[in-house]
Amino acid sequence: MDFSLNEEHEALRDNARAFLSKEAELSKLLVPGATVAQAGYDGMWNKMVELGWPGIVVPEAYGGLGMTYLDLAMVMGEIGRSLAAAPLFGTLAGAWAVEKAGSEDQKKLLLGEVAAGRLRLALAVTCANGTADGAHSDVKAVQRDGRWVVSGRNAFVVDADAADKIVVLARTKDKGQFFLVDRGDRNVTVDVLEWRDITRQVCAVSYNNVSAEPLSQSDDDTWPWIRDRLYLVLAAESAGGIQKVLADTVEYAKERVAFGKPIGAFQAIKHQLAELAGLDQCATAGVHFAAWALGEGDKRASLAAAMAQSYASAAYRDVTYRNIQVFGAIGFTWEMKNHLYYKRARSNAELLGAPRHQRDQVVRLLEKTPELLSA
Amino acid sequence: MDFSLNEEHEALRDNARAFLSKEAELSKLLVPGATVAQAGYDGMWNKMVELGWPGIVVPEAYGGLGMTYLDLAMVMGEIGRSLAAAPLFGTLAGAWAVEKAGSEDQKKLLLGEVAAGRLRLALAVTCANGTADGAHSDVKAVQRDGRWVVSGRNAFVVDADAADKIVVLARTKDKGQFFLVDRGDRNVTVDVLEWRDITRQVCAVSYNNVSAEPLSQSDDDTWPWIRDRLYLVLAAESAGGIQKVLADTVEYAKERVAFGKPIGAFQAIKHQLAELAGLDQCATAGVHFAAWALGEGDKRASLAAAMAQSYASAAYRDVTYRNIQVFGAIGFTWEMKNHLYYKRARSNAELLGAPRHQRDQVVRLLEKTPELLSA
Amino acid sequence: MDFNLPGEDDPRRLAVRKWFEANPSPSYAQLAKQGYVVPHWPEPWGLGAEPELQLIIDQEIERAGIVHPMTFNVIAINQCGQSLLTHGTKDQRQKFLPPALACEERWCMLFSEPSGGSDLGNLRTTARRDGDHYIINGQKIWNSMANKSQIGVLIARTDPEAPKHRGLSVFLIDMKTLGVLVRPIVDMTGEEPEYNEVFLTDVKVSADRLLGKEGDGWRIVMEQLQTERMHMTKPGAVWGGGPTARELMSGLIQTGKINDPLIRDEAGKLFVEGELLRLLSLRNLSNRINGKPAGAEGNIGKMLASPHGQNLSDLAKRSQGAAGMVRDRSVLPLPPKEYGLFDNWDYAYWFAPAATLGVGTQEILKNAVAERVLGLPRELDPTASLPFNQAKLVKPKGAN
Amino acid sequence: MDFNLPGEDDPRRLAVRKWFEANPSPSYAQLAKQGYVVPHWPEPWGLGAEPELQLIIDQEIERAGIVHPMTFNVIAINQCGQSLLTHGTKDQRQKFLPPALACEERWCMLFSEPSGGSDLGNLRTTARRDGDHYIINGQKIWNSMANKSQIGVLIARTDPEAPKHRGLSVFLIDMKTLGVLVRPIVDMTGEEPEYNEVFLTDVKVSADRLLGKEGDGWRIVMEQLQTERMHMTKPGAVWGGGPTARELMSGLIQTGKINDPLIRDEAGKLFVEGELLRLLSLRNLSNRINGKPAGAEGNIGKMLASPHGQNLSDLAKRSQGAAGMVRDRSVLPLPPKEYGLFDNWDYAYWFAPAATLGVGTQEILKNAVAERVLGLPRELDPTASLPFNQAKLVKPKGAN
Repeated sequence: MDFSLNEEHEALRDNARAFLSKEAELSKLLVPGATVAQAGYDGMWNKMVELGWPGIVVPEAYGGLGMTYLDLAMVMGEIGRSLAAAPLFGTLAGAWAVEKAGSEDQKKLLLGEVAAGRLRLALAVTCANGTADGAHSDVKAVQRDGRWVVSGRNAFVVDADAADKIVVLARTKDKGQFFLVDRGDRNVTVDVLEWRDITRQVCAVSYNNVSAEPLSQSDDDTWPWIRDRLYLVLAAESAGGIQKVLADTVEYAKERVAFGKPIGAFQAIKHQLAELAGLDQCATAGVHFAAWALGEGDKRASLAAAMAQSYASAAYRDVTYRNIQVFGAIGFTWEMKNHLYYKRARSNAELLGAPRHQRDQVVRLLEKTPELLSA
Repeated sequence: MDFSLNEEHEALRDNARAFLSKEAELSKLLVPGATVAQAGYDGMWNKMVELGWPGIVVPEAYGGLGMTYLDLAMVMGEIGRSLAAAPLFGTLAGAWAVEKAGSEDQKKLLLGEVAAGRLRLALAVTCANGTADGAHSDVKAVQRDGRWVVSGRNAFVVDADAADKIVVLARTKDKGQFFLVDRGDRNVTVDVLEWRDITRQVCAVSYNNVSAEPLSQSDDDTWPWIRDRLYLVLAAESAGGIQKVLADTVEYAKERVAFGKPIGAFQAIKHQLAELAGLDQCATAGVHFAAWALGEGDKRASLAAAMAQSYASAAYRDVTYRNIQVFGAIGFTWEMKNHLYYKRARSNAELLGAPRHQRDQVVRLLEKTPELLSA
Repeated sequence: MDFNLPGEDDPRRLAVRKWFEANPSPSYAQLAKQGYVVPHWPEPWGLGAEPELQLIIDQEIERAGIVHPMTFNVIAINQCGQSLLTHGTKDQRQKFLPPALACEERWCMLFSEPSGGSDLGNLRTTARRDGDHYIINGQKIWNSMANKSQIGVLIARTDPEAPKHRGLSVFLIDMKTLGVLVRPIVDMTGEEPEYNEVFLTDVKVSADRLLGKEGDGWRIVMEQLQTERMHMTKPGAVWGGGPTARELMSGLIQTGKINDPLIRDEAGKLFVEGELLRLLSLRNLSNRINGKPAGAEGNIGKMLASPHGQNLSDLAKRSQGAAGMVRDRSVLPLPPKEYGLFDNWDYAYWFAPAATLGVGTQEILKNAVAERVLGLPRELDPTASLPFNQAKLVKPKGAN
Repeated sequence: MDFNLPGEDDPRRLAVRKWFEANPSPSYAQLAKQGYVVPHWPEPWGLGAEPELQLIIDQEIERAGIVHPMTFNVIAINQCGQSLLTHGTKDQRQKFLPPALACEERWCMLFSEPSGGSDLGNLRTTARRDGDHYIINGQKIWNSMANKSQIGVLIARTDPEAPKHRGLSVFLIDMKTLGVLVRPIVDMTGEEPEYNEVFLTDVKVSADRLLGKEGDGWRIVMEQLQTERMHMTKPGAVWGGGPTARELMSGLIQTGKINDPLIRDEAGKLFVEGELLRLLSLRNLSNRINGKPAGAEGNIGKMLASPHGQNLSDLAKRSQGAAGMVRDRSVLPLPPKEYGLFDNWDYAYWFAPAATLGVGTQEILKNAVAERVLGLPRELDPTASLPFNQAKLVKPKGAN
């Protein structure tokens, strides 16, 4: 039992922070009219590849670094802190799909390419109505001359335009199954959406009889397994963002003067910030626990992941809202970065369902496995 | 159109306040161990009778004062403000049942007695599980030798022990119907409950083949009609309580000194009190509107009653909770009256269902009658 | 007490309607001439109208399908114009009010400054008397519509040796005067700019543009802000404008989202709150038009209405799920109606954080309610009693 | 990082369990002698135990069906006893600790006063040196268990001419000394009194009862309060004690009330919050037992845990509807377990308003978090630097 980060985690976090504070640059997004097109994915991606981040949790057997989910959480926290824009979320999601549902050959081939930074992925699971449950899909797969082809459309696919291959959940006759398609296939259409969080590329993807390679080990457990990991990624991003935004808010409250004193000397501001400090502590604790539990395969892993995501995304929203309030009108302008965090927070609380949906999952897990109530 | 109280309303309110501030006495309840038995119902009732309050909205044709529901709201607000304990809630409820569901003879006989202060009533509609919907009842009525007898049990009957007659909702073969029984019948058993709000007498009532006189005009509209009026009574009480508790809190915050200044000079306290001032304004506006709408038979009457009750009971709880917080530990002792208001607030938000239930009624009314959305 | 609004058969309404029948597409100038733009003002500007008549006229303007002149020129018609009746000269009234009420000249407020924020009195723009003119230098910010206005209502410091809230004066300036530079500010919605920065460099303003007396500025501006807050107490999504809980409820019912129990409860709560705010705002309207000056109720109303509006648009957004994160004006169907600037939930949602900032932050409003309504001790501003040019030099202390 | 608690087969656990097998019904004196009452204290009182061992011992005490000595004598064992290790004399340790740890002498805190409230330093009880004794006069309030205690840890003013937070000293007094009068206070729950008033009239206390030096009182008491707050960071319904969100969830599932969508969402939220508080509290435990002094985290923990507990018991209550308004200990089934004082939701609910008052109001805790964790400017207490006997006479000002 040890409830603190060890020195290696702290070093990894500090190095990532130093790197990103040098490399991640939000200024191009702070120009009125900026969209995700200005986010600079490619340059950032290449730098991340140099650090090996795409393969951070890819098992060593497949050419990755084989590090722990706690290590990943350290890195994702810093990415959340800096809002560094790169197709890492999509690549992680796609790689997990391959790891969980791919054949041994697919894993060898694809995960190695991911780890080497030569393959960027995206995972397409969401229906037009926003549902992502691993069973329903607006995409259909049929076999034609012994080959699979898929047709249909996915909403809200992260990093699809930047991807080389897209992992898509499609309905076959009797179940949902994951397939790989080439982003460059002429029958694949990717529309980059006007997503409010312009530090993330979110797309709609259409398939019109696209050749698809099945991930042969897909089963009912595939999506929940991936989803729990994506919860961790989002929650770690959110917790990192919370820390940064809280620090910025506190700093501003110490500097900005009104009525002859720093606004941070007014109880109204102080007490709001104290509450945010509480959210920060809890969000981080939840992320660490989820990362540990997922890494250990602990029986509480799914519970921990849903807890972390529901709490962190709700807390992130509160913190970024309050941040704008403390900054006042200036914090509401496009030229300040406050809104980028606010929009990231807001969309992190929607991308994989809202906090209430994860809370419902928590309760369902407890109903199903009452032992978790005394674990 | 006139959104302000007129002088007659204000005079009625001020007179009631003057009377109650002289007569209503909470000191016997502020002794540790006090229960509702010390609340002094009888003395207070006799004084209210002198003022004609039991008959305030009884039509003049039946011997009452025939005043408006706004007038009633003025009086109930002051009763809520003072926590004066008397069997008025039960009597009003029973009288409304007679007014709505009784025959002309019953109305002439009974309402006249009520108005004269010679008849105290209670209304028994609630099932053991807390449901009160006018259709379900744990009490059954059967005809035997041409006479009705009722058997069963009601929970949470206000003022039953103080009543002369109890109006009870019972199931006949095919519907719910209201009956009158004598409190003194030896087959009626009244248990005064250990209700946490010791300024109100709340009872369980059991009937074992009790002779019962039907209110012959009972129909499906009876209970909603009565319930809307009881919402008004509770909401008016709550709004009156809110005003009083807010005033007490503000006064204390001006007087109590900590760290060299009145605690009301600290923003944390000031801002909390400002929020309570907002609740106070809204709760009162809702009560006035509901009283007017019920009195006018306006198409928004049911909506207004549910709105007033849901808002005022929730707000009352917030105000009384905050009141204890501002007073600090002393406000948490039995010897101070703060807890009496807190408990009244808490139970006003349960007695006829919780605020969420009234909100659901609001939405159902809007679904059913979309015109209300533009009225 | 009577919560009925004037009915369809109200003779006053019939008279107004008759005029609209005779003048089916009136210009704003015609409306102004008829006294329908500010019916509660005295003649010749308005009709000295009672609350009912004002309400009737507003409703009939809406019924005639006309965007209310207030929507176009709110600063002149609601916030500031009335000041000329109290503080202006006869010449000022004759010169400024007719084109303002006819919407031929739009007005903007030039109040806030970067150094000010909630501490508006800390403003640094100076107006130096020079013969029969003033020379104005400084910078203003958060000036709604300044890029589209002809007239600016400006507050500047005429006496730097007086304490911060004295020594201020109000001017009516031409926005096209030499030395006035307007720069639009893009806000986080990314929509067309609503706000501006205004830079003032040696702007020469004739002394007859001074409103009231030198040193009256703080009082005049506070009156105008109170009036503005009052206007913001209506239960709309942003500052009283835009869709209300009624429209939200209508959209949720129409889309079937109301059947989700969590949305249902939250929507019910917001609906109730919105209706109560509507009642408060009607009561305030009565008070104000009955001649009671705009008082502290405006603070309570805005304190309640701003977060109410934020919660409204938040629920509308959340009801969309991930789809709500895409820029899209069609979040929930809105019943067809004239909503003014905030005519869709998407804009209202992303604009919402500003609702508790503009025209007094939520903290300033709570202070105002606590102090002016409840009589709690006032915050002491240690810089308030010093001459301004000395107070600026005081090193801020860590705490009170 | 390892979130596993020590397992069933941990050799340290097996050793402890073996002792309990050999001593199936140990007295508190036996537990104390074995070092199991305060395992993290140094020998001879404890075992200098690491976090895991302390946790194991606590769990094994529970498993043996023994009410933990801390439940009985929390003030000695948790809050104040440790002060004797740091500030006490050897004689004081020998005299007071053995009977305290063996639960033969119960302790109470004599800190708060009617004039104090959040401003504890404003206390007026005096201790006047008189030869080898002190003569104590004054009044204390909110003294938990004072009516059942043998020893009182008292703070009094030994130097009225020093500023308010200096000139204070701590004494260990016998509660049966002549001049000590204890009056229980019935709180709003109407249950058996938890608190007392203590009147002190010419109470003669030997000088060897002074803990630490004269003037050390504020520092010692603040350390004790921090330790007490730390103890309150657990996710129980009241001050870390009583049932947690786990038990609430269990009860809601068992009664089927969890199927109500509004209750379900709220319970899910509270469960998550409770688990996160549990993690924070375990981390704090590690820190503290690892020798890091009780710091600011206790303030964050209590700031979060107190409203969490209020919300827990509130949901339990609301899930009952009107039935919850009847005095009844059986609100929702609670899994059988030792919950300490707050062993039912009814008591927890009606006691709950005090959770954000005792041991620092929510406002005081937020100040502490803002100032000590975030480094925001400190509140200035205008009476803090004056000699106490002059500060008392300062007329309070309306505002800062």
